[in-house]
Amino acid sequence: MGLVPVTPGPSLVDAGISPADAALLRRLVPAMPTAWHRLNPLTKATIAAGESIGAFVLGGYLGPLLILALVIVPSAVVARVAGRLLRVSILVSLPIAVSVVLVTVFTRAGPTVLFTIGPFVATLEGADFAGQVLVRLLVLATALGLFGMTTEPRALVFDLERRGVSPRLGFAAAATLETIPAMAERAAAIQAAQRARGLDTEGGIRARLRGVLPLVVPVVLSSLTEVEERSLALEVRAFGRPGHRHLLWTIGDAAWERPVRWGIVIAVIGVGVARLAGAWPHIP
Amino acid sequence: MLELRGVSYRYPGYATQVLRDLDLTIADGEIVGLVGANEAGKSTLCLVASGLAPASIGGRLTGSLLIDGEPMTGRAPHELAERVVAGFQDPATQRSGVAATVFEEVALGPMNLGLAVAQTVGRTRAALAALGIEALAERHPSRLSGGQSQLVALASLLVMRPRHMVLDEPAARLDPAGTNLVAGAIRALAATGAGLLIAEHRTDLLDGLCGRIVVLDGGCVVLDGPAGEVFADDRIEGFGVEPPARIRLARALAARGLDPALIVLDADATPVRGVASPDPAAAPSAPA
Amino acid sequence: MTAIEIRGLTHVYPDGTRALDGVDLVVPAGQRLAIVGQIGSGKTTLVRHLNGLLRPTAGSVLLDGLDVRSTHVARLARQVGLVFQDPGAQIFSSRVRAEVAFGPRTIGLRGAALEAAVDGALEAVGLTDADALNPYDLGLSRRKLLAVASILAMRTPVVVLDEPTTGQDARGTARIRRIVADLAAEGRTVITISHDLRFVAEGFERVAVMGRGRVILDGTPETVFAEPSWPVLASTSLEPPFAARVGARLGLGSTPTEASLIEAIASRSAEAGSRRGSS
Amino acid sequence: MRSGSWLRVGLGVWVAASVALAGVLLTGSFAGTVDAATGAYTGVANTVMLILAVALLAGFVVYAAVEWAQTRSLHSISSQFGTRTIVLMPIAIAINIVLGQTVASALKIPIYLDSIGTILVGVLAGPIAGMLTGLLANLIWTFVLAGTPLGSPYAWPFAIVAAEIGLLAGIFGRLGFFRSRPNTPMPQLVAGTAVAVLVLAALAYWGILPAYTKGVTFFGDLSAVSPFFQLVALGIAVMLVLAMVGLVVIVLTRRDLGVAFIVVAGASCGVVSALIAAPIAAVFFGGVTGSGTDFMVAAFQAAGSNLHDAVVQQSLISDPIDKTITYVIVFLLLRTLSRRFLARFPQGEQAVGLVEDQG
Repeated sequence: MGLVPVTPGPSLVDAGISPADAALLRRLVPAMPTAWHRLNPLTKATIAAGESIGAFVLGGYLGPLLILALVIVPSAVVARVAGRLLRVSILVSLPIAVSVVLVTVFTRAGPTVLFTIGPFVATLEGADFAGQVLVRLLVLATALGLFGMTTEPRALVFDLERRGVSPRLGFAAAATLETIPAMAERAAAIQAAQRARGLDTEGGIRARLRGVLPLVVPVVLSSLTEVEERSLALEVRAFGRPGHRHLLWTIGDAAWERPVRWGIVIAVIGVGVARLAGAWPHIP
Repeated sequence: MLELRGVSYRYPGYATQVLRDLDLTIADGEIVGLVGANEAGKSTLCLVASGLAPASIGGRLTGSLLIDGEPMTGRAPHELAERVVAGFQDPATQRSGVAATVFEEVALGPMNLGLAVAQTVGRTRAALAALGIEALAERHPSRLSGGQSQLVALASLLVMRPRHMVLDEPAARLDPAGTNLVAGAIRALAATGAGLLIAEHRTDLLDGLCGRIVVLDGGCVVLDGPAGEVFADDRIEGFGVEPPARIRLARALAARGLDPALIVLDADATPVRGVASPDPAAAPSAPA
Repeated sequence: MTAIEIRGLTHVYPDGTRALDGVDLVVPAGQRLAIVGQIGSGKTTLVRHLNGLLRPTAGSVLLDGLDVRSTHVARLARQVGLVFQDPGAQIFSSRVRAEVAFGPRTIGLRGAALEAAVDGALEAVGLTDADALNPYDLGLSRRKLLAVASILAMRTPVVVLDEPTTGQDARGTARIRRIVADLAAEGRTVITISHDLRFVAEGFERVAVMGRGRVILDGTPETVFAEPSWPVLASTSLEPPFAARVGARLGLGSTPTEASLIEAIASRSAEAGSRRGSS
Repeated sequence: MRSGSWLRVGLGVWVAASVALAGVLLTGSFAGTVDAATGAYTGVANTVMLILAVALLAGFVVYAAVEWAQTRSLHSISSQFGTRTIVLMPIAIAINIVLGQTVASALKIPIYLDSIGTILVGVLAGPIAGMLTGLLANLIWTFVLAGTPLGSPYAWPFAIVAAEIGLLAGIFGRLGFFRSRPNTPMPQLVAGTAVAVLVLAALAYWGILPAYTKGVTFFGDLSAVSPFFQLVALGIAVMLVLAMVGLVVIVLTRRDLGVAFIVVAGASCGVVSALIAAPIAAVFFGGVTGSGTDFMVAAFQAAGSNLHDAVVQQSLISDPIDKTITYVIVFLLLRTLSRRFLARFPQGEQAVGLVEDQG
């Protein structure tokens, strides 16, 4: 499905723009090396959401594995990120996978016993349930990982804005990218400042409890100061003006992508309702 | 023309008036320096003169802000954006945080105004050229020096084509290299014909750049006149304002009974060699 | 009192940047030292080694002969007080007085001694009558003075001030100059990082110029700001103080402060006057 | 409100009610009985709570859609979102992610503390802003941060829980639960604390304990319940009593009745969040979150609860603690804030009770 050719590049209104400016605007568009990258961000988001919800709705092994084999892997190959995607997805889902195995295999009541270690009894039903959850987690991690690696968040935000989502919500989403690393730096700097005033952060629980407010309060207070200054700087640049904005660049949306998006949504809801109503055949 | 008539202001949630019955006029293209001790009301005056107080911050304003004779009361901040803009100290918080290139950062204002792409691109190019930072167009806004970031912030204001710009200590957090960059940029802004109100402690930066200096104390304008006169006025030290180096040195020389003309500085406050060298022949008749 | 010895100090950050590259610096107790240099020359990294916030990659830092690495950070805070550049990084109390009391209370002061330390610090920075206010109702300049007070109250033998004069008006800078003088008078070591070279020339007896992680020039303001040193200053994008430039232009030798400049002119004129009188 | 808005609100409420009814009928939750075979307690409470949350969201979406149809804009919603609130959102989300992890790792106890920012937005900017920030926070944590080390592909299913947390915080903020009440006179202090303890006891008795004692009243016949659960119920009861005694001591020593209000608000938000989060965790992740609480789920399952109940039982312990601590932190934060900030947020002054004459 991901191999269909995509219309050429972003749509540029060439009315009254010099060739040099048009070239500059094209350079602003994030690099999109492969056909998969050039898909419209909303399409890639719908595919990622469809894959992950589909895996949960289908349940069992066959459904999620089919999604993985027939959709995610080929798309990752087309997008030339297959290797990195696998590594990152495994890394991200490892902690939760270990917990799943420990919790479900050993605690799920079931007749067939595989083996026992001390008080814990490993049952086949437990292993089966754990297996299903693991497969679902893998689909979730790879689907979203593929989306993250092939889509610039700003491209998604601008695309949603073009479709009518208010630019202010788009701002809140896009601004998070720079805010989080800055917040991490600020928390580290504040912890250093408080340790410089004798605050002991490695001691017992009482010492650590005493360390919570001297860390949390400055982080929040300095963030609120930043909110104040950022708001004024944005207001001065007409941020508050309601109404449509002409964006410098947007990602093209091919004619066939809209039906594909709606198709995915309808398919997932269909299977979900069928499953709830019990009409869906039980596949392993 | 930007006018403040009989302006008093207090912040929301507070009873104390921070500005008290203050009048100030800034003609088109005029460069006015605003000086005064800390907490004399400089930042508040900048917020009121740019309309952000009360339009964005709230609080209580009596008197009125007029631009070209038109009262701005009740206007939303974005309606003021094409008339008067404000710049602040910290380059980091003046970045939108959503642009991946300097070009898109500067273009944010015109885009918010709803301009067509061609117009936005044209204005952005002009603003970058006016401040001489075309080379930074495709750099990431968060990976610049303090001085460069401040120039990008000033360009992001200039691109709104405002008739007046209010700058609250634009060079306060910069190192000497950054400060020089911003001082040069301010001269470039002045050349574009926009009226400038610049709040700054270091009077040396304002000396030679501003036609007029306004001194603020306790929320009132206590001195307002040509830069040469105000800086030479002995009362300004009482208002917590330190005169520029040339005046300090002249006074120190006079206090030692020496001729103040022994040190002559040219326009941009660099000492001129030779003229003041105390060569016995050329030395004026120093008092015995 | 505490003497500081820094031998061959090198520090490489996790991301590979070599912030310090073999710094040697001995600071006798009671000395007023200013560290100058462009952003990124390693100034802040260096001072963060004094109170153990950063550990050396190579070389050593000794406080009174005791290696900093062997002492716990919380205890080092009793010896080296560090005032950060951004006051927002520290303030968390809802009252000025409580903020100043945090440092001394953490290192164990209680009761009358604590109150005396707090009062003394508030007095030094001129915030005595503002002690019931919320720190964020003070302007940025007084918030910076509050951060200084919260370190002064800990009465540490070594006090480090990172860019104390940024955002201060004339009165604020004068007050900080007085604090530096008072601390030195009590025999405590005062180290500052500053871009304000006039404040450095007037308030400090020794200037260490840093460039790319090394001390590239070290001496009194007279030697460091004299014309022969200007190329070294330029290499770390520093401009000598205004008075030094005027003095050099008038061929009066090294005049780092305005007072020394006036003095030089006065003596030059007196000399000219006497020569004309005798000819 | 103008006639148009009555129509919107009416439609929104009607849709919410119908979705709730359909949800309950579909899952047959009201017939909640003790499962005869394993004696497990069919978690009536949590499925009802989840249905209510979904209904609320559906009602909100319909309200917005009708307003869009009427006025081609979402003014009544977007007007709540001044520039300041919009700028606060990414910072609140960053606070959730960064501060939550730093403090949790500093305290080294398995609590999440990842809703400090959302609660702050709710209290300062109002219920709808809080709800939307909660929703956006989790969606952004998954979609916008996908591919970055900070991103978490498992955050988005809990978006609805975060929305509920923001909404409740906004409501409690508007009702003044976050107000500090310094040196309240002694009689009021005692009365207030007594009421708080009673409310907490009721909340524990009807909200938390039923999940552990299999619907048997505390003083009733305990023999039918497996000894493990008796122990757990006893443990929780002791913990709750200790918490209440601690609360009384703190309130009396600090003479600030506000502490009582905030603990009640925090605990109730904790219970509601636990009930909503439990089914989601069970369905999507088999009750596993990868954090320390997984071992509790395992222990409950080992003691005979089915997956759903085990997750409910676990979250009814960890969520109330986590949310109460978060509410207390936000309460102490607001007490430190100067009016300079509070006055500039739509609900800032109201939340902390500083409403001065603006005139």
